This record gives sequence, C-alpha cells and structure tokens, in this order.
Amino acid sequence: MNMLTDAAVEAVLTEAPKETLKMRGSGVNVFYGEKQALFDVNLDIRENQVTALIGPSGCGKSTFLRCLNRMNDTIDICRVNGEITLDGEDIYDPRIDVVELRARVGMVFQKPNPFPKSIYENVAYGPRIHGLASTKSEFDAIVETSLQKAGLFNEVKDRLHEPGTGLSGGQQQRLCIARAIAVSPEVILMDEPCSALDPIATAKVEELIDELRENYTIVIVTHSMQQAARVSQRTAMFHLGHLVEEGPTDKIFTNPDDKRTQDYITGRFG
Amino acid sequence: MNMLTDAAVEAVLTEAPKETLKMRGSGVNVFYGEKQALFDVNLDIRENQVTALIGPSGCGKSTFLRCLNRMNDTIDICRVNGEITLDGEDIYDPRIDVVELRARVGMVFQKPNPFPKSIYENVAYGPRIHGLASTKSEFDAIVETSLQKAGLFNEVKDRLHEPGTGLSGGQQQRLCIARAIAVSPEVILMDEPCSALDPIATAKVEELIDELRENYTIVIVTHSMQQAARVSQRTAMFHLGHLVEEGPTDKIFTNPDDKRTQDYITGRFG
Amino acid sequence: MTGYLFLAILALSLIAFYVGRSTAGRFVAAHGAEVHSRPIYHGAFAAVWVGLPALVLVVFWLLFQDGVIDRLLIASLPESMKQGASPSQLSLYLSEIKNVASGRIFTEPSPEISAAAERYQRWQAIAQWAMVVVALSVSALALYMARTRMAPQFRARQNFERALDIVMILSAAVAIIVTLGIIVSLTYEAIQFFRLVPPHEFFFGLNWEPQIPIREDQVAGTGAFGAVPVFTGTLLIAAIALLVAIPVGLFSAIYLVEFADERVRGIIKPVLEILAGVPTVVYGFFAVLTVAPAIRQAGGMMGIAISPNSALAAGGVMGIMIIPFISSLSDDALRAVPQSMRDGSFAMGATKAETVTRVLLPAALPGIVGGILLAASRAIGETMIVVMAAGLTATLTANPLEGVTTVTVQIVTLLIGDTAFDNPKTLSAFALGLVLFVVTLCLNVLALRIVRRYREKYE
Amino acid sequence: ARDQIRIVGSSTVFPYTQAVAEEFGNATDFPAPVTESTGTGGGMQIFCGGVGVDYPDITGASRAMKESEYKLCLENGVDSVTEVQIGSDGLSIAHSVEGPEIDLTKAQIFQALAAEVEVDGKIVANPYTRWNQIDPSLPDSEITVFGPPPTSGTRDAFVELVMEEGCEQFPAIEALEGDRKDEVCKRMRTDGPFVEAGENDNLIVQRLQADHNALGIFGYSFLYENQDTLKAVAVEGVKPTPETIADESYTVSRPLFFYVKNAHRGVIPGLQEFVEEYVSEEAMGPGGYLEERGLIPLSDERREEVRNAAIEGKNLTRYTQ
Amino acid sequence: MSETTATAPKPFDWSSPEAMAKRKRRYAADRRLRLYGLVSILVAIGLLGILIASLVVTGYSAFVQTKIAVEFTADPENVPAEDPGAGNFRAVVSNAVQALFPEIENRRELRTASKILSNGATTIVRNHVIANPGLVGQTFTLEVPASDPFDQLNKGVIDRNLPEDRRRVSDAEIELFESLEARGLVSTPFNWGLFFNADSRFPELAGLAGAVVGSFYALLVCFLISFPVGIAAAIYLEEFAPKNRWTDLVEVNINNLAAVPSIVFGLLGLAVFIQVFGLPRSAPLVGGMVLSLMTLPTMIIVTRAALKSIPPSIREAALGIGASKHEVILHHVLPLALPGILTGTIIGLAQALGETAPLLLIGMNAFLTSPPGGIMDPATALPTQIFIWADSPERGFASRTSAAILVLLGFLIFMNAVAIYLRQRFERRW
Ligand SMILES: Nc1ncnc2c1ncn2[C@@H]1O[C@H](COP(=O)(O)OP(=O)(O)OP(=O)(O)O)[C@@H](O)[C@H]1O
Ligand SMILES: Nc1ncnc2c1ncn2[C@@H]1O[C@H](COP(=O)(O)OP(=O)(O)OP(=O)(O)O)[C@@H](O)[C@H]1O
Ligand SMILES: [Mg+2]
Ligand SMILES: [Mg+2]
Ligand SMILES: O=P([O-])([O-])[O-]
Repeated sequence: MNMLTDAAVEAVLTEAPKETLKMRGSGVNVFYGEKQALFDVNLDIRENQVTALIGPSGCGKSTFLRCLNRMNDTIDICRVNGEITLDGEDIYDPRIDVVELRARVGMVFQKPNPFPKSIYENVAYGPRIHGLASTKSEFDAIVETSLQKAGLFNEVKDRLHEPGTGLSGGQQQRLCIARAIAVSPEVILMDEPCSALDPIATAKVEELIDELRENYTIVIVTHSMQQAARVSQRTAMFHLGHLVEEGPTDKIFTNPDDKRTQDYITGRFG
Repeated sequence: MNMLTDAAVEAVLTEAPKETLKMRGSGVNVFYGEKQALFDVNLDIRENQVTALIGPSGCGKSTFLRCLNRMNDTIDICRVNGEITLDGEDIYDPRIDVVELRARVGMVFQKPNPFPKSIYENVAYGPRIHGLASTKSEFDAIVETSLQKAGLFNEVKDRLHEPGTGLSGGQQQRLCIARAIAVSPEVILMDEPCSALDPIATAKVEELIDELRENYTIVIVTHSMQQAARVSQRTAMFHLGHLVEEGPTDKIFTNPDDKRTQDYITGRFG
Repeated sequence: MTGYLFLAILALSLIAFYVGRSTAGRFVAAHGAEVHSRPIYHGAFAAVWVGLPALVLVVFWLLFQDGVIDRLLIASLPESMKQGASPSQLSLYLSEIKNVASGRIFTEPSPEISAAAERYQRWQAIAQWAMVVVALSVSALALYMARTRMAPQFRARQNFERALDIVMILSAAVAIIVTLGIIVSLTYEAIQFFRLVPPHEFFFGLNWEPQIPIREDQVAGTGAFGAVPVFTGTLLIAAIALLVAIPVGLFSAIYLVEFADERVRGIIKPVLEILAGVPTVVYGFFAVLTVAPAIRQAGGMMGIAISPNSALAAGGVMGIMIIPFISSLSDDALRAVPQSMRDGSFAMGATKAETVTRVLLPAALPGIVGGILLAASRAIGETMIVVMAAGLTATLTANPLEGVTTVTVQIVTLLIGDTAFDNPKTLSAFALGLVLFVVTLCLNVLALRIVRRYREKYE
Repeated sequence: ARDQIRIVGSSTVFPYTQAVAEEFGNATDFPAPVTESTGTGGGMQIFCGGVGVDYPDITGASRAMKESEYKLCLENGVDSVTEVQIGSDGLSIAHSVEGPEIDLTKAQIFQALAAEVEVDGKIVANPYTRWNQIDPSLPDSEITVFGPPPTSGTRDAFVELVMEEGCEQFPAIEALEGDRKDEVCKRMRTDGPFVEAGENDNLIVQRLQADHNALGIFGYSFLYENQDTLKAVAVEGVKPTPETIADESYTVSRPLFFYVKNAHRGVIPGLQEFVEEYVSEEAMGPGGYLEERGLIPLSDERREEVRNAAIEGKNLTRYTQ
Repeated sequence: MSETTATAPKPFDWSSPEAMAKRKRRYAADRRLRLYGLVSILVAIGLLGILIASLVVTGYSAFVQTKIAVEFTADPENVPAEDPGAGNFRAVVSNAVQALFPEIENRRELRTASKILSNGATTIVRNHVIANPGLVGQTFTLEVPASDPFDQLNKGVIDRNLPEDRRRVSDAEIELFESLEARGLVSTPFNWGLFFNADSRFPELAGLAGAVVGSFYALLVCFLISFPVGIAAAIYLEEFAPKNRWTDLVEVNINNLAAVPSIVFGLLGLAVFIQVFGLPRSAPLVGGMVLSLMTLPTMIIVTRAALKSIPPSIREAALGIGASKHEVILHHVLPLALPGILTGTIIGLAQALGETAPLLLIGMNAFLTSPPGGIMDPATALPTQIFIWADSPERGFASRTSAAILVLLGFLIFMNAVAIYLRQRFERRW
C-alpha cells in the first residue's frame, strides 16, 4: 500500500468525528428473475464522505449502487427486498416518489451518456424538469456553476450550445457529472466513472470527487485499487453478491480482516 | 518508477542482443478526411518484444495500431501515407494481400468483441476461413491449443459449445486473444486490452502477454502506466499525433528525454 | 354548431390550463420547494379534467342523438301513418321529413309530414342546445373540482400521467379490439358455414368449386368446398414471391450496407422503398399485361405450355412488390450489428463476403427474419395482384407454370358486391379468412420461437 | 336523409348509367347520382335488400331480373319495381386481328368450353385441347378462351345464349333429365382452356392483344373501341355489328335493363327526373349519347312503350301472376 | 500459466501456391457476393424503371388534350337573357357546328360532325355563359375539347392509314377533322383538366380532382387516427406494458394483423362502421377509418422498432436525474425515435394510398362528377378511380389510367421525399 499518501490517511482520521449517516442498506437481497445477485447486504453510507465499492467483476457492486436510487426499478426482472433508507426514510416505501428520490440521489454512469442536445441543455435539463429555475438568468447561473464544479466550464464556455455528444470521452464524463450536480442532489452515485478515461482526465475527475465531498455524499464503484485508495474515505468489498467487509479505506487497504479482501487487493499489488 | 521490477529491467537488458526488426513505420501520416491524426511517425517494432504505445486520449495510438494491419481500410474517410513494412515488405503496396496481412498481423480490441457464436466457433473462425485445418480433429487441436495459450482452456473446456458472449468480460477478452492466436499470426496488436477488466482478469491477461512474447511480436496500447511498465520492453509516447519519443521501457519511465513524456508519466505517478 | 362546441371545450381546457398553472405558480411562490409538481403539470391536469369528459360526452351524445330523435319522430306520427307501415316505410317517412325540414321540397308534402318536419326542426334545436349546456356545465364543474383539488402537495404530475396512461392503454387496446372484431366476425360466419358444410370436407377436401348457384336458376358448378387446393395455391404463390424477394432483397441489403458508399445508399434505399408503395392494381396490370405474356411466350419458344394465369407471373410480380420489406428491414438489421463485430472479423483476415455470411447475417437474423415475415405476411394477404393475375380455378398443383387460386382471390370473388350472408358460397369466404388468420398466426408464433431460439445475441 | 340518388348494379350497364348521371347532374340542379358498379347479381342483392334511404334506388342489370331475385325483393318489402329495358348489347367473341378468320357454331363453342361433352354418344369430361380436334376446319391452335367469372351477368348471358343452345345439338345430352342436363349444359370447364379472367373486360382485351391465339368473351363496346387490334369471331356465320345486333341476326345479344324502386319515387329528390332523363330520346334514342357509348337502341315502338312504363312507374308483374 | 503444455502451431506458409490459390478463391467469392448485390439492386431498380417507363409510354398522351376553337353564338332565341342557365345550349352548339361546316346540309351528317366536339361542349358553353351573362346575344370563341375518338386520332393512337373497317372513325369523319386542322382550329395544349376536373363518362373531360381530394381526405383521416393511436399503442407496449406471455401474444397478434388480407378489413369496416354505426357509404371518413385499421399494425411495428433502437443509456441518464418515465419518453425517447416513426408512417400511408380492395367493399368506387366537399360526402380515391378507368372501353381511358397511376406515384414519391427530408432533419447521433 505504498500508494496511499499520508495526507489521505490523515484526512480519514481527522474527519472521523463529524460522520453522520446518510443512507443505510439493511438486509438487502436483490434478484434478477430467479438468480440472486445480492445476499443480505448491510452497508452504511456516511454523509460528506466518499464510499468506494470494490470487488471482482459481477460481484454486485453496480447492482447495489443502482438500489440506492431505485434505478433497478427500470429492469423488469429485478426484485429488491430488505430496507434501504435515505435520511432514515425507507426509499422502497410505496409512498415514496421515485422521481424525487432520484433528484436527491443523482447518478453518473460508467459510460458517459450525454443527451444528444447542447451542452447547455444537458445541464439545464434537470433544473428544468424539477422547476429549480424559471428565468433565463437563473438557468444560466445553474449551468455555469455546475460546469465549473465539474471542472469543465473553461473548456466549453465558448461552445455551450454545441452538442454534448461532440465532446471527448473525459469531457463527456465530466458533463454527466455537471448534469448530476445541477439538480443539487444530496448523494451522488458513480459507477466506474473513470474506466473510459485517460490518466489526465482521470486525475481531473478524481480531484473533482474530492472537492464535491465537501457538499455531497458520494458512492463510487471502481476497479482501480489506486483510485479507491486515492479518493475514498471508506471502502466496501463485495464478493459473489456478499458484502465481505467494510471500513475506513486505509484499514481495508493495509489491514483487511477478510482473506478475500486481502487476496483481491494484493492480487494486483503484488 | 518503483513499479518496474528488477526482473523486467533485466529481461530488457538480456534480450537486447537478439532484437531483430519485425515491422517499421517510416514517415506515416494519417488523415481522417481533412483532419490529420498522425504526423510523420517513424517507429520500429522489434521481433519477440512487447512494444507499448502510450499517450493522452486522442493522440493517435489506436490510429497507428490500426495502420499496422490496415484495419484503417475499413474507415471510408481514412487515408494513410508513408511506408509501413512487415519483414521488409511494404504492407500498403497495392500487390499486397490484405487478407494475408491481417492473418499475419492479428488484432485484439479494447472492448472484447467475441462473435455471437459458440466459444469453439469463435476460435475456429480464423482457421476455417483461411483453410488452416480441414478435419474435425485438426480444428479441435487448434481450438484447444489456442485456448490453452490464452489461459482460458481450463475455465471453458466444459462449455465449448456455449455462446462466447456468455463469458465474463475478462474471459471474453482472453477468448479474443485465443481467436487471434488461432491463425498463428506473427504480430499481435492489442488496443487497451484490459480497460474493461477487473484487476484479476487484468493480471491474467498481462501474464499471458508476457508468455506470448516468446513466439509473437506484440504491440499494445494502454492508458495504464503501470501496465506499460510491467509488460513492455519498449515504449513509444504519442502526443497530438506526433511520436514524442520511443525507447526501452525502463528508460522512458525513469529518464525520458522529452518534457511531455515526463509530464504525462508523472501526471499520474505524483 | 357542434364545431363551435368543440372549439368552446378546447378554449375551456386552455383556460383551465392557465388557471391551473398560475394557481400552482402561486403555490411555488408561497411554499417553494415543497410544491410537489411543477405548475405546468397542474395546468395539464386541469386541462385534461375540463376537456376530456366533456369531449367524451359530446361524442356519445352525437352518436345517440339522431337515433333518439328518429324514434320520437316516429312515435309522434299519427296512427294512420304508422298503421301497418313496415320499418322500411317508416325510414322513408323519416327521410322525407328530413328532406322537407332542410328545405328540399319537390312535391307538396302532406300536412302530417310538414308538421313532423317542424317538430323535427324544433327537437333538433332543443337537442343541440341541451348538448351545449350539458357539455359546458360538465366542463365548468370539472374546472371547479380540479381547482379544489389543487394544493401544494397535490400530485398533479402523477394524475396527469395516469390520464396519459389511460389514453395509451386505450390505443393499444384498439389493435386488440380490431383483432377481436376480425376473429368474432369471421368466426361467427365461419360457424354458420360449417353448419352447412362439414369441416372435414373443408379441411381435407381436394376439390374447390364454391360457385354453387347464387340464384336457384343459376348453375355454375356443384359447389364443392375442399379448401386444400386454395391453401396450396396461396402457399405456392407466396413461396414464389419469397423466392424472388428474399435473394434480391437480401443481396441488395448486403450490397447497400457493406459495399455501397453512404451517398449511394441514401438514394437507393428510398428508391427501392417506392416499390412497396406502388398501388397493387398497378402490379396487377404489370403481371397480366407484361409478365404473364412474356413468360408464356418464353414457354412457347421452349415448347412448354404455360397457363396464362400462371402462378409464376402472379408470384413473381408479388415478389417485386415485397422486395423493399426485405431489403429495408435487413438493411436496418445488418446496420445495427455493432462495428466491433465487423472489426473482429476483418482483423482475423476475413474478406467482406466471409464477414457478411458468417458473422453479420447470423447476428442480424432476428431483424432479417422479421423482415421476411412481414414480407411473407404481405404476400399471403395481398389481394389485388392475385385477383388480376392469378386464376379463379383451384388446382392442386405445385407446378408454378399452372394457374392456381389463392385465399384472397376467393374471398374477393365470393364477397364483392354480394352481401347475402346465408349461403355456403359467401360464408365459405369467412371460413377461408378465418383459417388464413389462424395459419398466419401459427407462422408468426413459429417465427418468434425460431428467432428466440437461434438468435445470436451480440451484446 | 340523403339527397342524391344511389345506383348499383351491372358493370355492363354502368357506363350508360354514368353517362346519364353526368348529363343529369350537369343539366339540372339536382346533385349527380352516386353510381357503383357491383355486377348484376350483386346489385340485385343490395337493391332487393329493402326500402329506405339505406338501400339503392336503381340497379342496372345485363339480364332480366330472375324470379328468385324478385322473391327476395318481395321478402324485403320491395314490392313495387319498374323494369326498364334500355337497349341491347352484343356479347362478342373476339381475338387478335393477327389471328385467322374464325367462324364458330354454338355447338362448337359448347364443345370447346363445357366441362362435359358428348363424344361418340357418351358424355365424358371434355377431351378437347385444340380447336382442330373439334372440327378439322378450325385452326390448329390451342383452345384458350378468356371469359367472365360466374359472378357476372355477362357470364349468365353467355351460358344462356351460347352454351345452352349449343348443347341442344347433342342427342345424348338432350336425352338427359332435369338437373343433370342443366349441369352438363351450363357448366364451364375448369381444366385450363377456359380462363375465368375477372370482371375487367379491358384486361381480356389486352390479353388478346398479347396472345394471338386466344379468344375472349366481352361486351360489344370493347370490340367497337378496339377494332384496330381485335376482330370478331362470327357465330353461326354472323359477326357482331350494330346492325346485326339491332336486328337480332347476331344471336348472342342480350337486352340491358335497369330497375327502379318505386317506393323511392317522390322521396329521393330527383329520382323521377333521372328516370325521365334516362329514357329520353336524347339518351337512349338512335343517335342519342348512349348509342355513342356503344348501346344498341331499341326499336321506335318498343322505346315508346318502355318510356311510358318507366315514367309511370309500372310495376313488374311478370312473376306475380 | 500451467496450460502451456500445447505445442506451438506449425508455421503456415502464406505464400505457398496452395495458400495463394485458396485466397484467390476467397476473393472470387467476395467479388461474386458484390456482384449478386449489384445485380439484385439493378434488377429491382430496373423493374421499377420498366414499370414507370411502360406507364409513361402509355400515359404521356393523357397529359395533353386535343382542343378545337369554335365560335359560338348565344343568340337570345336559344338563351334567354333573364335566365341564361335555362337556355337550349344543345341548339347553340349544333348551330356552331353548322357554322363550322357550312357545306353540310343534312341532319345526319351534321350530327356526325358535331360528334367531333366533346359531349361536354354543351355544359362548357352553358357554364361559360352563366359566368359571363353579358355574352347573351354575342358571338365568342371557346376552345372546347375534341371528343375521345378524335383526340386519339389527333394523337396518332388511331392509325389513319388502317382500312376504314378497322378504325373507330370513318373516312368522312377524318375528312371533317382534317379540314379543321387545315384551318388551324385544332390545338393540343396541356391537359389541365386531368387535374382539375372530376370524373366523367367522357375521357376527354375526365379528371382526377375528385379522386385526389377523396384520397386526400381518406389519408388525412387515416393519418389522424393511425398516427397518434399507433404511436401511443407502441409506446405503451414497448415502454410500459409488462413483458410476459400476454404481451408476447399481443406482439405476435399485431404482426399477424399485418398479414390479414386488406379486404377483411374492408369487411370489418362495412359491418362495423356502416352497418352498426350507420356512417354513410362511400365516404372518405369510413375509407380513412378502414385504411387506418390496416396501417395501424405497420405503424405499431415500426414505431416499436424505433423505440427499441434508442440506447438505454439515454433513458438511464434521464431517469438518473429524476425525470419521470413519461418525461423521459416525451423529452428524449420520442424525439430520437421520430425518424424511425416517420419511416413507419410513410410506409403505412403509402400502403394506404395504393390500397383498393377494402375501398371497393365500402363503396368508394362510385362514379361521381364532383369532388367531395368533406369527409362525409361520397367520394372515390385514386386507386379506385384507376380501377374504374381501367375497366372502361374507351381508348382515352387507357392512357388516362396510366396517367392516373403516374399521378399516384408522384404523390407517393412526394410523400417519400417529405419523409426522407424529415428523417434527415430529425436524425441525431449519439
Ligand atoms: N439486467 C440483469 N439481468 C440479469 N442479471 C443481471 C443483470 N444485471 C446484472 N446481473 C447479474 O447480477 C450480478 C451482479 O451484477 P453487477 O452488474 O452488479 O456486477 P458488478 O459488480 O457491477 O460487475 P462489473 O464490475 O463487471 O460491473 C452478475 O452476476 C450479473 O450477471
Ligand atoms: N473514424 C474516425 N473518424 C474521424 N476522426 C477519427 C476517427 N478515429 C479517430 N479519429 C480522430 O483521430 C485522432 C486520433 O484518434 P485515436 O483513436 O487514434 O486516438 P487514441 O490515441 O487511440 O485515443 P484513446 O486513448 O482515446 O483511444 C483523434 O483526434 C480522433 O478524434
Ligand atoms: Mg458494474
Ligand atoms: Mg484508442
Ligand atoms: O356486371 P355484369 O353486367 O357482368 O353483371
């Protein structure tokens, strides 16, 4: 674990006291048709921290992530049971409004997926449907702040009205992040946000995540151990649909309790 | 460059004498329509070595790779000039046979793209179209050897007749490698073969590359500096369509001549 | 009048929309983020509430108004006129009354009729006004109710979306209703038919001569109802059509996708699509006047006797018509195969032909089968071409040079102009239609199965 | 309420009705009648469906109303119908001008087209496939005759005027009784030489132009319009011309009719006026515009008689006595 | 890597003669496939070309019309000034013919001579005088259409060199006509009547206005029903309906509806719309409704395919920021699927435009001398008009039939062009 800087370790330690619970999954089981993809997962997501989900391919990281804002509802054969709460409220309660939930729990996908609209419209879309702004200048302000927070504004400020699909991969991913931020969610879910990016773009996104943590709660799925180590405060390790272990990132990476975690991490860092 | 093991350095040094030239690009310019993507690239590919192409996104790595087996021919707007030779023969000579060329210079893509056929048929496809085998047992032998070389045989030997698309991402990528090996190419081109894979699968593919080097010449594009350092003997750095510098991997990673290389590498390894 | 009423209802919904939106706008100003739905949804909700019920009411009113007034009118006629009058006579009275009422007087009407005409005019006016009043009050009431339901926490979006759902479900139901309508009407008449003709004769009989006398004194045949040759004829012609269309369509698609450049494809594809839109009558003429004589002449030169109504001519021309179904849909399907599949194959050193036949075609199979299925459906259901170019005589043969008849030809000749549904001749058309429906349904189910089974999924 | 006249019926009478309807629409303030061509039999079915605005006022017929049809009318309350003969139409048998001159007897036509014929005193399935098998003087070519389908009045007329008369020449058939005789005489062969070509006479005309050995059966007006490419086959030595048809020396000619629903007179605006126009001298008289369209006019007396009956609405009584 | 027990494959000599021969064969197969493709396309397009060429060859002459300039005198004796409409215009026309051929003395010959003018001449003159009441008592020149046999004679369809008994016009008639030609009274202008006249028994007067308007109304009704209903149904089935056996059944069933012979839809329309709902026979409203039943399956199938092709990532993106399912569809999916939907609409409408059989059943093959005024008036449609004309004995209708088909094809190509334009406008890449 020579990759984890002292600064990061320090950060984790100093932040420990102000940890409050944002989301909690208890006894989450997920089925795709007959097949069970998650088994009795219990995981807490703490406010203003970055939680990384790691684990080998197919272990259920994305599945768990998508439970957190009920994106799984869009898959017909998917059934979720157990309880997931957001600020103590059960998000699978039938009275809950999914639309509102998703506005509060934003999501950035693995593959950048901007709308085939202009950059401006991509960012303004969320505020527009949620009625967060009404005048042109309000929209302009939201778009600018969001793009700035996503570290994209300077690169695109002259081409706000050109299609978002014309950007490079890394730019598109940051555009998606800006789009997610624009509705001021409380939680942002990111599913392997850097897998399509080159190191420079990756660095930018990682920096961004670090900044966003001030105001948002972030859950990130990643295949890169370095990335998990660099950006997260807590790490959860999944294996074959089970949550193997969960804890402060430095602990998981230096001194995991579980043999499988150890193997997984060192399988790379030999 | 703490990632580069002594063993690797040693390997480079000990192998230096038996280096012979396999492919050479001289003065390669590539245009997509009006836009020039590569500028006067001169690069040698040595036999039985792994050459890594690195550089930021959009710098032309894939473009150069695709020149080496004329996969660029499939893009209407793409024009290539300059000279690229394989064993001293110009591969852009009109008399050259593309089919033969591509059989001799195989390719593995960034995203695993097995054919929607059985695992067996995926591997047998190349030998079948090239008429490398005629009897069932010959095919069986080729399929088995290729899968074994790709380190996949044990995992799939019971399901050879199930669809290749049903494999996991890492398995699919190795299947594509097996497919490429099956026609016994002389050179194998790999475009970010591990970007879609988890660390365990990545490790397996890297091991495989190292073994393949014995018999094949390999060119690999990668975004991961660690990967380049781990698997390659020579590294070429591209930037904005120009070849910035090229040399033995340890030299590039420890003591690059060019400021841009330095920046690019350290931009990640800070 | 009715037109104005529709306009008025439309205007009311528009007003409701603005009322809803501005009310919600005030909520937003007062309660901010606590308001559940955006103002526009409150507006849309109010508009739907105000517009839809009133429209439905008016449509139903219009459907029934005339019937009710007619009945009242007849009831109001003096006994002397009603006495012994048949319903048809009464309908003539009604017609006369209405003509008089609208001023089309050409002989002096009787006083009873004039009086009735006046009554008619009066009642119509009353009915019209009643409709206007009722519709508008329904709208107003709905507006009031919608307004009372509006509140910051009111889920206007969900409610509006539920209304949309209902509209969509009703639309989807139309397709089902049409099917039911077809099945019910065909089945009902087919049962009548099977009462007169034993099913085993219909399903297994080899002799089809439905021209039993329409009138007692006509003799045109003995009336044999063995449907086998009709169905074999249909299959023969459809098979010929597919034999023409599948290779031409598929090869065209392959060429357009893999060999032609984008610009050529942009022109050729729509040009080929014209073939599907050419009226079938035109193809009928083409088959009869150009293709059939040409085939016959060619046969004559080779010493082969060819029927003037040969299945080859009808099927061949039908094949031309359905080319675009196969070429366009296969083109789309081939195009949808990801580039990575092509790259994979080319990188192995495959030629274009090998890539197409071994990788792309299998991967695009579902789309291609879908196109072929649609084309086959068209070929089986096509009417005018075969009516003009195929024979009327049912021959049990697989020889494309002979004349055969098809289900659609029989249905048309049995039905056009003849609406007496009480003899086996006309009823047999429905039995044919029903069996055709079932057969094609089975074909479709089979195709769905095959596609599901052999589909090579590339994701 | 409907304010136009509705007409259905024979496709043979259709062109004449069209002409009158057009003239009527142009010359009067009544809307032009709506005319549909449904075939004689089909027209009768609809026409006899009932009285009232939902049913047509007039139906055209290329043969007289049959008793069964009249009964249908009665059953449905259509008890007063006027029959109006407008003229006659020659049924022509014709072929391409390229073909040889042909003169056929009705017996020969019967032998060529019937399902069963008499050979050597026995009734057998029709064995003839070439004309010269019937009579060596006829051309040595395949029998191919395009004719109308059983749904059309033209077919009925052809069977009645040619086949039934032709079969009388054969003693073994004559000796048959009742239904069986009817069947042998009236049934057309279905083994190929006789081709049922649909209702469209032009299609037959054009097929003949393409196929020089084939014969076709259709209305005289089609022959008249296509004299440059088609020529008539003489039947019993006579070719159809306006004169031979009018004087009935060409025996394959038939009267054309229309039938008026009297209950609709005075109710459907313009019906009476339309009938008057149809039977006017300008329309169906010699030199009238219907003659131009190919109708063979009636004799002067007959016209007078028909005109009076039509205008007065004389009920058809043939089947009620 | 414990698996490297297998031996290295034997090197393959790519330049050996066998290998070369093999490759040669493969290239030949490649060229063959390309050739088949090219031939297929050429065949298909060639057939379309033959079809259109044959139509043009027979139909082009219908686009011009022989006209004869005639001087008419509306003398007050025949045409009362107070009510010109009630005048005896037959007399006016026959007087004009007499004036045209002063040499003719007997009535019979005069009647023969007046046959050169269209039967509609009377109506044309009447309408002209009614429109210009000032003409009563005046002499004026009007170009009236020649009747069909002379039109055909003038266009060379009837061969003047054939023997008289094989000609539709006699020697005497030709002589009269030639004298008109010699006087320069015969002209052959563009036949606007083909587009602006309604149907007529007389080929020289017959036009397509009624059929075009009827087809337009019927298509309008068809579009207004099948477009929204088809799209709504497709959206429901594709996006909202649960995926199970039942929806499979619905899918198969909709595919199957596409195979139902159109005439069965006609039957259904006749039974339901006319007999149960009591809608008027021959009306474009009923025609459009029947056609929409027929196009609905096509619309639904194609729209569903278009919806399916929208990548799920777009939907997920929108859902992920809290758009409701309806909003996702309305804001993102539908606009992106629009090009595909348009293709479906056009194919469906093109099919409806050319469909004949069901219209025959609901009486849209009536003979009508004026265009319909609305969707409830009796009307014909282009294909049924073609059907009627094709069945008419007069020569003039043969070319008019082809011309009508060309007009219909023109319609079709126009619709296709609109669709392609719209498709390209809305096509967006992602
Ligand atoms: N839509 C689906 N239908 C059926 N099974 C699914 C579906 N999505 C995921 N699964 C299954 O659920 C399991 C967990 O999948 P998930 O996508 O959560 O894995 P993951 O940890 O995100 O893997 P990766 O790192 O490859 O993205 C896998 O076995 C997968 O095959
Ligand atoms: N098919 C194409 N058409 C047009 N331009 C292209 C095409 N493919 C690549 N380019 C352009 O050529 C340049 C080099 O692209 P290339 O794919 O070689 O980059 P790369 O180094 O492989 O980047 P990455 O790491 O993102 O894969 C880029 O600017 C790209 O936009
Ligand atoms: Mg995942
Ligand atoms: Mg690349
Ligand atoms: O239409 P027909 O005159 O042949 O009955």
